[in-house]
Amino acid sequence: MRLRSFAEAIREGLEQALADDPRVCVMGPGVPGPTGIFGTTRGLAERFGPERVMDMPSSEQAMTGFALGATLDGYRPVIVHMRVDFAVLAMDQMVNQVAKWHFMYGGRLRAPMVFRLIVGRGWGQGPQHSQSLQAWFAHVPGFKVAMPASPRDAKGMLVAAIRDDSPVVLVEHRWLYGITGDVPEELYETKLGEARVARPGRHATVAATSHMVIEALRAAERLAPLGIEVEVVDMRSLVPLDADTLCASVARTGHLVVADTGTIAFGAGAEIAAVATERAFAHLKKAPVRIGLPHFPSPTTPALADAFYPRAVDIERAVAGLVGLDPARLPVEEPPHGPWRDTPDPSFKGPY
Amino acid sequence: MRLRSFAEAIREGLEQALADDPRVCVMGPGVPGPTGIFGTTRGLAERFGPERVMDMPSSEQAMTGFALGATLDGYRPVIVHMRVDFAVLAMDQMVNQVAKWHFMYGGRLRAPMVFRLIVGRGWGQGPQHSQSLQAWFAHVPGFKVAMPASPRDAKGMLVAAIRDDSPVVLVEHRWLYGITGDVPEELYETKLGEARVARPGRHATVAATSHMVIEALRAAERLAPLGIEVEVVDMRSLVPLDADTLCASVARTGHLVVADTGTIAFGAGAEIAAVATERAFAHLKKAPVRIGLPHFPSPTTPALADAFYPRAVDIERAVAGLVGLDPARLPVEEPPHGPWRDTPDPSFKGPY
Amino acid sequence: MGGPAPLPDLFASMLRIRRIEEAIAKRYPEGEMRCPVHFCIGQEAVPAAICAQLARTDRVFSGHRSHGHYLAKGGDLRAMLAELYGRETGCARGRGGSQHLIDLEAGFVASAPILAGTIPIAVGAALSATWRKSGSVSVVFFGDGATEEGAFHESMNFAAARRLPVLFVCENNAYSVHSAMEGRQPAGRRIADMAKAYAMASAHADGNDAAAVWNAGAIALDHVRKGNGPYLLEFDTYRWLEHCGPNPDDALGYRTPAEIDAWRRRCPIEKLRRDSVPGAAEERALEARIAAEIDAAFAAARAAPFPDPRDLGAFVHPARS
Amino acid sequence: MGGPAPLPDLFASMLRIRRIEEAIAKRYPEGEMRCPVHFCIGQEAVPAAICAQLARTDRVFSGHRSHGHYLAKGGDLRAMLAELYGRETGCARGRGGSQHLIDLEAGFVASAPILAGTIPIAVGAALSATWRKSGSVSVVFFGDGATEEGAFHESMNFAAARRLPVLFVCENNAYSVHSAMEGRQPAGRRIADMAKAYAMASAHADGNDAAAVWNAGAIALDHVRKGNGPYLLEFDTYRWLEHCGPNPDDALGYRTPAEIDAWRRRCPIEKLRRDSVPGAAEERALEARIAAEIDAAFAAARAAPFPDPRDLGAFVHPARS
Ligand SMILES: Cc1ncc(C[n+]2csc(CCOP(=O)(O)OP(=O)(O)O)c2C)c(N)n1
Ligand SMILES: Cc1ncc(C[n+]2csc(CCOP(=O)(O)OP(=O)(O)O)c2C)c(N)n1
Ligand SMILES: [Mg+2]
Ligand SMILES: [Mg+2]
Repeated sequence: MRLRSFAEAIREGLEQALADDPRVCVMGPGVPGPTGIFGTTRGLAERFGPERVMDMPSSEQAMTGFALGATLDGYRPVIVHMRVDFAVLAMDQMVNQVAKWHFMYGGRLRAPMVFRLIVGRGWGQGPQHSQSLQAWFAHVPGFKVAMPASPRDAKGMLVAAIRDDSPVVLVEHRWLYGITGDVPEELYETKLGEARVARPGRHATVAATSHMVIEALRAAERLAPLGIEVEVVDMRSLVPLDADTLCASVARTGHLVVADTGTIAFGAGAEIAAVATERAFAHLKKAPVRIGLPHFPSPTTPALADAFYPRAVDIERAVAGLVGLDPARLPVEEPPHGPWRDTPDPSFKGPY
Repeated sequence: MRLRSFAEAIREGLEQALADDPRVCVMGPGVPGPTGIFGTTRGLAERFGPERVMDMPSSEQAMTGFALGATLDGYRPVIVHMRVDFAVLAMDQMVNQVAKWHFMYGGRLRAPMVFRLIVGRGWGQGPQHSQSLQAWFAHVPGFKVAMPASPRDAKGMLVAAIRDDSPVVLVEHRWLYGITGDVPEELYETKLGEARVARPGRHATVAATSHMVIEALRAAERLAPLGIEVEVVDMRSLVPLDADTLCASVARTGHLVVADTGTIAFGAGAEIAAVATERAFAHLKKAPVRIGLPHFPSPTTPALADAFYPRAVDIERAVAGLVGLDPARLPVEEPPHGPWRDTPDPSFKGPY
Repeated sequence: MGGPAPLPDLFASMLRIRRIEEAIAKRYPEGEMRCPVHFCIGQEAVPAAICAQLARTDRVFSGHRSHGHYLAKGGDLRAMLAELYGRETGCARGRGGSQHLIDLEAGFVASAPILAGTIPIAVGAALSATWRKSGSVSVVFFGDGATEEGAFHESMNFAAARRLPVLFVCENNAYSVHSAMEGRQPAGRRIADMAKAYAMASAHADGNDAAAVWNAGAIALDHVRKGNGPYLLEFDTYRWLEHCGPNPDDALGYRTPAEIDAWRRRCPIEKLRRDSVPGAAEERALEARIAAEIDAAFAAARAAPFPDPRDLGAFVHPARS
Repeated sequence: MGGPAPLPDLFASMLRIRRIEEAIAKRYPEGEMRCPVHFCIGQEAVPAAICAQLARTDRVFSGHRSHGHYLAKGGDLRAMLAELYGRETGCARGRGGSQHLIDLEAGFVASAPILAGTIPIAVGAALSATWRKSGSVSVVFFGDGATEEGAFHESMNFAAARRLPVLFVCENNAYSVHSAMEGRQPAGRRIADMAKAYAMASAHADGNDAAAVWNAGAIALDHVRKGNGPYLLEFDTYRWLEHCGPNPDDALGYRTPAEIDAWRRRCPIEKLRRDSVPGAAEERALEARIAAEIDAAFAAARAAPFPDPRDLGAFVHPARS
């Protein structure tokens, strides 16, 4: 076991990719700065220089075009947005140009770019700093969309994204950054488009994305003593979507809960549920249940945020409903590690 | 019967709304121009003056903020984008500000705005002029999203949108503009959030949006002689989504085809299918089928565009699959009215 | 408005902002104000000397570093602190936090953290003010970083094209988070010069000299109020604390100790104190008044109720008016 | 490159563009070129006189009105016409149409109709050219309307901040579709002046005078090539036909007959002809050569195969290189 945090895994992946291929470069406001995007780019500018690890003005739209232009000389830029919300300013270049670049010039150009979008959450990130818009990018033809949930996948999928000739949107949830796991030392790829059975089970499938995988695993753990074996499928990638792994699991369990970090309505969970229904209808004993954010903007006050974000208990309740378990038998939720549930772990002490 | 085209209905709705309420104003590049946004704003500047029917620089992002700022003085701006694709440049203001405006200031502000987004199609509109991104807006909490498919609804929903205190995105498909129907003369509202059974039927439900309602009605017409009665539900509005009308229909027919003008993957159809599955699972005899655009950018050449856009035949095939009709028995598709199928009607002669 | 700078009033306003920010910084580590906070300590002269020249009906907009603008414009302190504490009595009912301050009574319309996000909105308010002939002026505060956003350019272009009553105020503290100007913006070019792209009037002044800010503001506001169109003001100033949060960040190394020191010596409040505005006794009384106000506001904020989780869905869609 | 304007060459280039555009306009109503087309008739001097000073390795970008830039940079005529005809032999294999021209061999990288969309991309290409030390210059053409987009500002700011080898070329034809300048941009301000916001060099010249364009371009390119940073050129010119499509639109009334007339008299090709560049015999030979080339290219385009509908999903995701 080589324990590394999710943030360290990203940093290591970036560092090795930069060392491995001189065409790789990383850019964004604050990328070479002293705090290094929550540590994920720390020290890289010192090693690779300010051209390959490049600061940028706050010009999200044009920055995207700058990176796209650099692909003409063979570069493979990684753009970092500290919050998904800032990428919203870059939608024209991302969606109208980058995603269609290869197609609209009949294959004569390519846009081998990576967009690292960080989902903010907690400590009052509020309406403009905590959107989780993966469904948007997945909806746009031309992008691949990856959502690693473990340190190993964070590194492997980042490397795979960098080496992919399609533009890849990598959605990184801020609450995963402190989570640790085994991370191989060498440079490796985790193939994009393959889901992973994170925990096998027989009674219900929970197909989860990003940080909701953590919550799903918690729920599975807590349901196990009740004799309910939940299979957790870490979707890992929205585009390509691994319908085979998803549907094979549903075929085994007959039940599906989809848990996504974004807004439920018109969200990634709708696609996952629709695909499972289309492909495994005969196996479904009940309708799939979706878990995610209600159709409201993110509130800032923890008094509302705690009610806004779904957690393991919500998954437990959904599974109970599907398998016919009396919800009264569900274990009581663990108390928060602080006064509120708006921090990922007890070590977290204030503003990002 | 007072026959008016879809475009005339919009124009009439705008004119009456402007006359009815001095706080209403319309803005966008070309809005007061001689061609008046495909006729939908023609003559309005002459009647109401250049302040209330206002030209704008090509600054989609800031223009949205200008309109939002004007709401502080009680104005109710209607913004017009000649193509959905241009609104992509305004996503920051639309999504980060307008949609959240009421919420993030604790209800102290409102953004009573309308966004008229026109979906381009045909005659080589191509990758950057034919996106149909309603799923994006529907995904963002705070917006209402309406997609009228008939002249009557175009006028009524536009008026309802203008009078609504939420920001409303009105998606207008360019291929509907020439379609005619009965349009009442007076100023009236068509309530947002109510689907409409456009044609009753017993054997399968086709839930369609915007121009796909026309294709669905065509399919229903052509299936009727085979004894297959298709119920066409014109969804009309994505947010609020009328799950009751949708599910009541599915409960009657046991079969659902969802036909949307956008990309299937992570699109509006996924939500409609997911909601129907959640609420009417017991009634569904087979999995819902989704029809829409493949996960590719829009090609320009008609040789590919004709294969890219689904039509009545595709709906017919889907219904046949659900009700167990041998597809060989389906009627042959009518020939196109020109060399290709890339124009809405024979009168159409070249560039928009 | 107009006339020589009312230095004692500006001093009082600046000192009040400083003491409020210090009080927030002191209590922030208690972990009860659970939202990102961007302090304006060291930058108090600009908000004070500009907002003092505004009528209640003039409308102010700001970005992430907005406490000073809110307070100087007359925003309610209790409502602001309650907002930071996430309470239902907060100015945005807890939904927005420090980055979404609002006090419509005071003419402080909105702050929002998306860079340059409120700039076009301020321009729109100026546009409708001309429709209404209300005489109201829009003032929007933003940092040097925000000028890199396209929306700023689009806003200036339109405001100039329509000669709208907007005052653009850039607080140039030379950093965008930890990034110095170099590489972000052209060397040797003042932000005030960006106005030339739109044939717009502009000026640059020392943002830590309240009198200089006042004078530049007076000229600019006179220009704007007379219908001569928008105006861009650039003020040099310096942020003392970390970009976000209550601590100094000298240790991070992106700013040299010499630079930090030099700017601390250019404290805008010290400057007025050195100029004997006001006398020591007056200042003591002022301090006491401010302290009492702050204590009461904190007590009220901390005693106020949190929003009810059952109201999570409130204010998403307004009821029809 | 450099030196006095090679007027006969420019005349030939301009005449060729004009004749090609006329041929497209003539055949357009046949309904076989099924995509929006923005003609540059009347505006040929700028593409011709700028592109003539570029090396093959210099990279050109354009917007919706791009035929002239593509042709002047040496883009393949057959591939362009095949693209308009939606054929597999088109420069973008029919996927893009008139608005997505490309010829990498000729250094014409890309045109795209989203306003200002290719401007940051051109800047990015200049950035990587400096990394590669390739000496390649980026040239991006756009209209007056495109300068209203924020991306243009963000691009100029960055190009100036990093002193990148980019030539920004604005073809100011005074209209954005049917909208005149008034209300869109500040009165009495030249677009060339926008460069002042970034301490960037700029110039303005008559865009219908090929020699003037050449001279302004020579100075600008010299500046850019010497590593002095970006340069903004503004050229006044005029579009003869409707915004999109092959017909005049005089009847729409947004441009006065007097204005249209005056500009038609300022035809850039007529001007060179009046200056006796070239002689009549030479011109007849030139016309014949161009006509033959055009005929052959149309014949080839119309004979070429359409893309196979089974390839609808090609080029969405590239195979790994
Ligand atoms: C669109 C957008 N991009 C990035 C950010 C992250 N961000 C927050 S504050 C800031 C720096 C702003 O610098 P400046 O405008 O100079 O204001 P200052 O913090 O110096 O007062 C950045 C980049 C943001 N809030 N919004
Ligand atoms: C982002 C965006 N907004 C709007 C349009 C619609 N549009 C196409 S061309 C055009 C006018 C452009 O004017 P200008 O840049 O001056 O170029 P010209 O057509 O005069 O050559 C507009 C508004 C667009 N293509 N892209
Ligand atoms: Mg700053
Ligand atoms: Mg123009």
